[in-house]
Amino acid sequence: MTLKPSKGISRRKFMLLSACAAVGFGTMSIGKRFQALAASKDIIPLSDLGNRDVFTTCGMCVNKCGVIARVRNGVIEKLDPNPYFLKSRSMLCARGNAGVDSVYSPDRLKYPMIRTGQRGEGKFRRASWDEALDLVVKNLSDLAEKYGRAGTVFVSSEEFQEHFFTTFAECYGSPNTLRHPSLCLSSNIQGFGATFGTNPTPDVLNTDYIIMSGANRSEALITPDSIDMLTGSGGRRKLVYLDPRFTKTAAKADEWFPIRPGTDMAFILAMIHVIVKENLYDRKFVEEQTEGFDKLVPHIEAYSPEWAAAKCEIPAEDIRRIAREFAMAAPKAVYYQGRRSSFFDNDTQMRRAMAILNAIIGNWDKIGGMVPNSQIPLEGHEFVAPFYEDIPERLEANAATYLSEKDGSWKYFRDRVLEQKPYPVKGMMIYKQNPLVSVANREKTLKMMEQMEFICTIDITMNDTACYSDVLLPEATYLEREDPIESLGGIHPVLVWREPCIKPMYESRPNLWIMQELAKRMGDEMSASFNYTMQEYREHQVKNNPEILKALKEKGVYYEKDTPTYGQTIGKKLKTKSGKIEIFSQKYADKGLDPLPVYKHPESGPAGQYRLILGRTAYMTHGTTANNAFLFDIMSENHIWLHTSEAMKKGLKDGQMVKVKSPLTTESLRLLITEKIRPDCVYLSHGFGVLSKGQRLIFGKGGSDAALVEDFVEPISGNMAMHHTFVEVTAA
Amino acid sequence: MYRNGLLMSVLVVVCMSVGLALAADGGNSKKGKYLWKTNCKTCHVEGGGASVLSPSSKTTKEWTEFFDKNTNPVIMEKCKKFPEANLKDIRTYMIEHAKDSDQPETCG
Amino acid sequence: MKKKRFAMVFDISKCIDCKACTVACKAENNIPLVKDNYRNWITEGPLRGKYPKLGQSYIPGQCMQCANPPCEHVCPTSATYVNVDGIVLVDNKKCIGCKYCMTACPYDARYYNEKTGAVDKCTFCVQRTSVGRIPACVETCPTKVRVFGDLNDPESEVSKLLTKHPYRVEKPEIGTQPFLFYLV
Amino acid sequence: MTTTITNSKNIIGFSVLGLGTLLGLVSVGYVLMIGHSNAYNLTRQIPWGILISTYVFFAVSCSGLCLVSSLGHVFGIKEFEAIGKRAILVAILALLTGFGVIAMELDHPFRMAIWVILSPNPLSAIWWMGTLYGLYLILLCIELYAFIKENHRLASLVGLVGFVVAISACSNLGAVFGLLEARPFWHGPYLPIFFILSALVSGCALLALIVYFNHSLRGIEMPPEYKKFMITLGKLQALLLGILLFFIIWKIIPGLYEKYPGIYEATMAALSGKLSFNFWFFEAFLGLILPFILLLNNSTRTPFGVMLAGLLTTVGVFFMRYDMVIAGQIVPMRISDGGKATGVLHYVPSVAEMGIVIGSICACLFVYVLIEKKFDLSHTGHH
Repeated sequence: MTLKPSKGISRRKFMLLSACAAVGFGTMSIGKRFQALAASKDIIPLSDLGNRDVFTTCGMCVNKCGVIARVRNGVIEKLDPNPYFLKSRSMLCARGNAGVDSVYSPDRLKYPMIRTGQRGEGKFRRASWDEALDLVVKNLSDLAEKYGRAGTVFVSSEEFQEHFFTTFAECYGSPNTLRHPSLCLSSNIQGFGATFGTNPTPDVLNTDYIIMSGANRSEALITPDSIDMLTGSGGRRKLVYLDPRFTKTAAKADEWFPIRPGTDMAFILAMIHVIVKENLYDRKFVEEQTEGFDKLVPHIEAYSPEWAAAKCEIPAEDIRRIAREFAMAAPKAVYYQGRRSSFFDNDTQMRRAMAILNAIIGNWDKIGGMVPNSQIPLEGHEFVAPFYEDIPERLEANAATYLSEKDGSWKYFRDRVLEQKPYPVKGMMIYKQNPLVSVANREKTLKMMEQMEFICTIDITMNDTACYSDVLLPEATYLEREDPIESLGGIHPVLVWREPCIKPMYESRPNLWIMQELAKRMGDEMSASFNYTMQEYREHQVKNNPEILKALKEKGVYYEKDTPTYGQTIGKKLKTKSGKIEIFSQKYADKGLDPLPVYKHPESGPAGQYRLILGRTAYMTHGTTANNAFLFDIMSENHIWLHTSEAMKKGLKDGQMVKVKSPLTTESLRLLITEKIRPDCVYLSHGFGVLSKGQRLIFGKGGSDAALVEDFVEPISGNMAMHHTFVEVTAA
Repeated sequence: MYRNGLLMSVLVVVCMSVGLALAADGGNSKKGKYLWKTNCKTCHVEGGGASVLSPSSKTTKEWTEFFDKNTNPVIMEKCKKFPEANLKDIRTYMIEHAKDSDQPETCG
Repeated sequence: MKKKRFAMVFDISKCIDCKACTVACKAENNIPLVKDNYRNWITEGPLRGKYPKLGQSYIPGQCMQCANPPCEHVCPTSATYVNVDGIVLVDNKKCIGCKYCMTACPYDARYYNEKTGAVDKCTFCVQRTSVGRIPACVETCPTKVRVFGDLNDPESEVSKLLTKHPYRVEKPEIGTQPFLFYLV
Repeated sequence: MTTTITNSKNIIGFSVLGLGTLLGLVSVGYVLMIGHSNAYNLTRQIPWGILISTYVFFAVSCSGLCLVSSLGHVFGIKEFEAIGKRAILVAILALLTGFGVIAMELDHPFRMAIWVILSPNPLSAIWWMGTLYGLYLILLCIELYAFIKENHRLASLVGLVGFVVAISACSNLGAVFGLLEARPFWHGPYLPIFFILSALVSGCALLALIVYFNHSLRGIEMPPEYKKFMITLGKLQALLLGILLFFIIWKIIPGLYEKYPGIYEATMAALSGKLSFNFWFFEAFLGLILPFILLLNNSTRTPFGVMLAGLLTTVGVFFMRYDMVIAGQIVPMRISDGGKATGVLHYVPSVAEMGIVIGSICACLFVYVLIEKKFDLSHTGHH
């Protein structure tokens, strides 16, 4: 915050001005709010460049909420929620409010840098853009010559300008792009996709009965679900929550069960058992719109609530009751699939079970049910990637049953890099991903990076991955960039974009500029794919409806209707092979997979050890925000949670330093003794225990989950399975 | 319990997809994409003259039929300009990215 | 124009302890990011029950904007005063840093701001409310726990809420007459 | 022989006091350099620390000295007339030291000087505290002047006014704490009354020290009139300590009886918690019981015994002020750690705070001893 000029004086001038308030603003309709905003002169016209209010989109997490940036005297003073932005219900969370610090943080990457010391030592020298870009291109060309174009992996994560990065990868000719879904939700997408042909969105706002397992919506915020979870209509809403921890979602739930980790499928199969056996399913729907129900009936015979109770430690009578209540509430009932699903190695099948449970009560594409995502179509900007002969398949092709060709699988990919099979990968281009913090088994990631001949990172801060790179290219933050229009799908689809609030600080540049400059140096053919300005790009995106641009400029968001549309897929073929909801998956059977989910009990840990479970807080986004001054102010380290009874047995005291030892390594961090966790588990939140001294606030604080967690994998989707690690906890 | 059913369905599917699998085999999807983009797509967009078309416009089955059993003389005429191998590449690309392909959805 | 009596009503059943209000307040009011410096907070209520039957509430709070504010009474230089809208404010230039108001406040709502050299507290975002906007914490709150408005206006949302629902205030026995209301 | 001993004693004494004063000055410089929030261990929950309690110690001692000395020149008790001038001088020094300490506690002492006058708040006990002690300082100066000029009429007139102001000031200082309804341990009329009593105790203790050390410092035999005074003072102090003992007992019992939130936890902190060593050892044993025994017993109620009792009581009272100030704030105003057992808050003075406290005590003594060396105050002015 040192770089931010004081704003106290201009503020105080406003104090004590005579009031003419439009109170109750927060509860007004959108239209009324608009009038009120205009009347109160709350929004300063764009013409005044020094002082203006910019409608843009938050970039602190994946939700992309609407933001009004208040720019005063050329400084972004405050980010306020955009009241027009329906998806986030005109809110901004702690991270959204803290976004200003991503611009003004002293730990930003300010200039292009070239490594001078050993990798990871953190010694760099400032370089000119020309020098840095030339060096990157020289290395990319050399690598292509030495190892072929597949010898460089392009690592990235979702961001409005990520498209340019993957475009670059495609034009460069590498099949190896490695994205985040295999650390997050790919098993979820796979399980629901195999059943419905798509991963639908639960209509949380309108549902009467939600069951969430491990989806901690009060802390892992997803808009609008986190909000709608609490504001549901009618007062008949019931929330059943399964989690080994008493999270802040548990505190809001009607019922919380500390389920044994990895046994959710037992609970779900038993619910299906009850619903099928007691004829509570939607017979008409099942007959008309699903495939393979007849095979489900004998399949679930053995999965009685009594059987499940022994597995998941939820009493049989509760399972039975919840199953009945759930079916009674149908179709306004959802078994919420959550988002991050990198839990266990049977995760895809567990999500399949969830999908089947949803299917048999007929909540598909109905109000309060499971609704397939809609999308406002945008025209793609056409480019033609050059075609290179003899490009091999992805490095980890065929490792997982169903691999996304764009996303890949971190687990399998990294293993094959280390084996150098079937071919070596010696170059790494990284955009906005921080694998040293986000990928389980940090030691392996370090080894993978060590064997790279060249690593270039494009990011905004000196995170761990940047620290282990050879060339650093500073990107402009989301508040300094002009971004393409993005179509956010969902029940209520919208279009958003980003407008720059201030000019990029220091020598940071938007990713498009960086990619254009690299492409220019790579040659004419590549350069042709980037032959446009951002403005032209946007115009191409909306060439069928230029009105969109106007709406975005005025309100920062565009949507076609005020209310969602349900039932668009009813009577139409789904994207499955059969065109119906596939309870029995022929496609899986063909691949030798279980066509119906078969329960697999998770292994128990060695005596005296605890299962390490991971999770989030509402004030941190993965490994990216812990060093934010505002958020650090709220949470300055992570603790290892241990149940009171276990701590008592071990004679450990609250707040003391403990050693957490996994088969991989030992991390030291502070102990939090609590009733809010199963006695056989410990919990650790994500994003601390960093290696880079360039993150000055959090360096030396807390412990790293990535270092502790073993890299098990879910073989159907290639998703990481991060809850198979057992740890010892001893006094430090 | 379902083992018989499984066996049966495996057999059925294997029989059904033998031809398909053989036909899809051998094409280079990446080359197909390049060829599709450079030769076909320019017209198969809005205002391009031809019907708007992308791989996800049709299911695997529909694409297979489109390429293998097409009797539409206009399309046959257009396709003739490609050598057999290239057509196979395009076919592979379209089928691998069909509406109901095994390609999972992605995030972000 | 009629005098206002600004108040805030909390529906704590909706509070998920996400700390959006705290960060919004710090950003809006330029509060130095040092420990102990905050105008509003969310406390975790006591954990009810024993594992595995547990319950917990999260209770947001800030200056209660008392009608009978002890902080105002004790200030030797009248640096703390109440404005026309019923908001308790501090005139920074008059604050001598004796911290008497901090010991007098039953809600721990005040802290000493080294940057301004004065005791600081929630002002209901007077720079916003005086031009018709709502406080930053209210505007940003994801689950809309907070409702802000004028109690002198019977049509305001806060007035309606308080006529419709039972509510409580913090430490009523002290006689501070807080204007932050918690629905029960 | 005696002279050299006295001289070397003097040198050691002056060096210790000088070093202490220097420590205080260094601490002050350090605080001015790095700012209050970095130098002091104060938090938003415990905003008042050892500087406030030390100020209270000095201010109440000042009041006490005058109250006790007024027994002589206001109420005409003969034995007490001998110490009037010294008492006034020490009172002035104590008050100035107290002001110095509180100036270090305030972030803006100069702002105070302006706004206390331009924007007064007569509802504020601290405003009254400033006003009364300010007025009191002026009265003390006039009184000292009257003594020096041997204007007895003026001295006893100002003494009478001073007596009223001294009681007002010190009981008002109690009210600074007692008026806070937010702090149940302080709240109520107890502290103002308690402050009057404890002022008397402090005053007696300090007078005993002053009289004794004046003679021993100079290496002269104590004249009989002073001996007599010391014994009378001892008896008076015994009475006061006996009453004080019951004041303290009656503060504790209601604190435990109904377990009233805020009072109970604070009382327990004193009895068995974080402040218990301070309370039992310094306050109760050193400050109260031991001196009480010394003074009750005829064989120990000698000038030395009375001095020793005074020394112990002074130390005890210093801790009593500290414990009172901290105990009132030690119970958090809101529960902030969720499910966990809520404890009392934690405060330990920082090195800078201790430095200022030690420095202030040393500086006060240093100046006093210096004045005693330069001017002859033993002349009592009565014929």
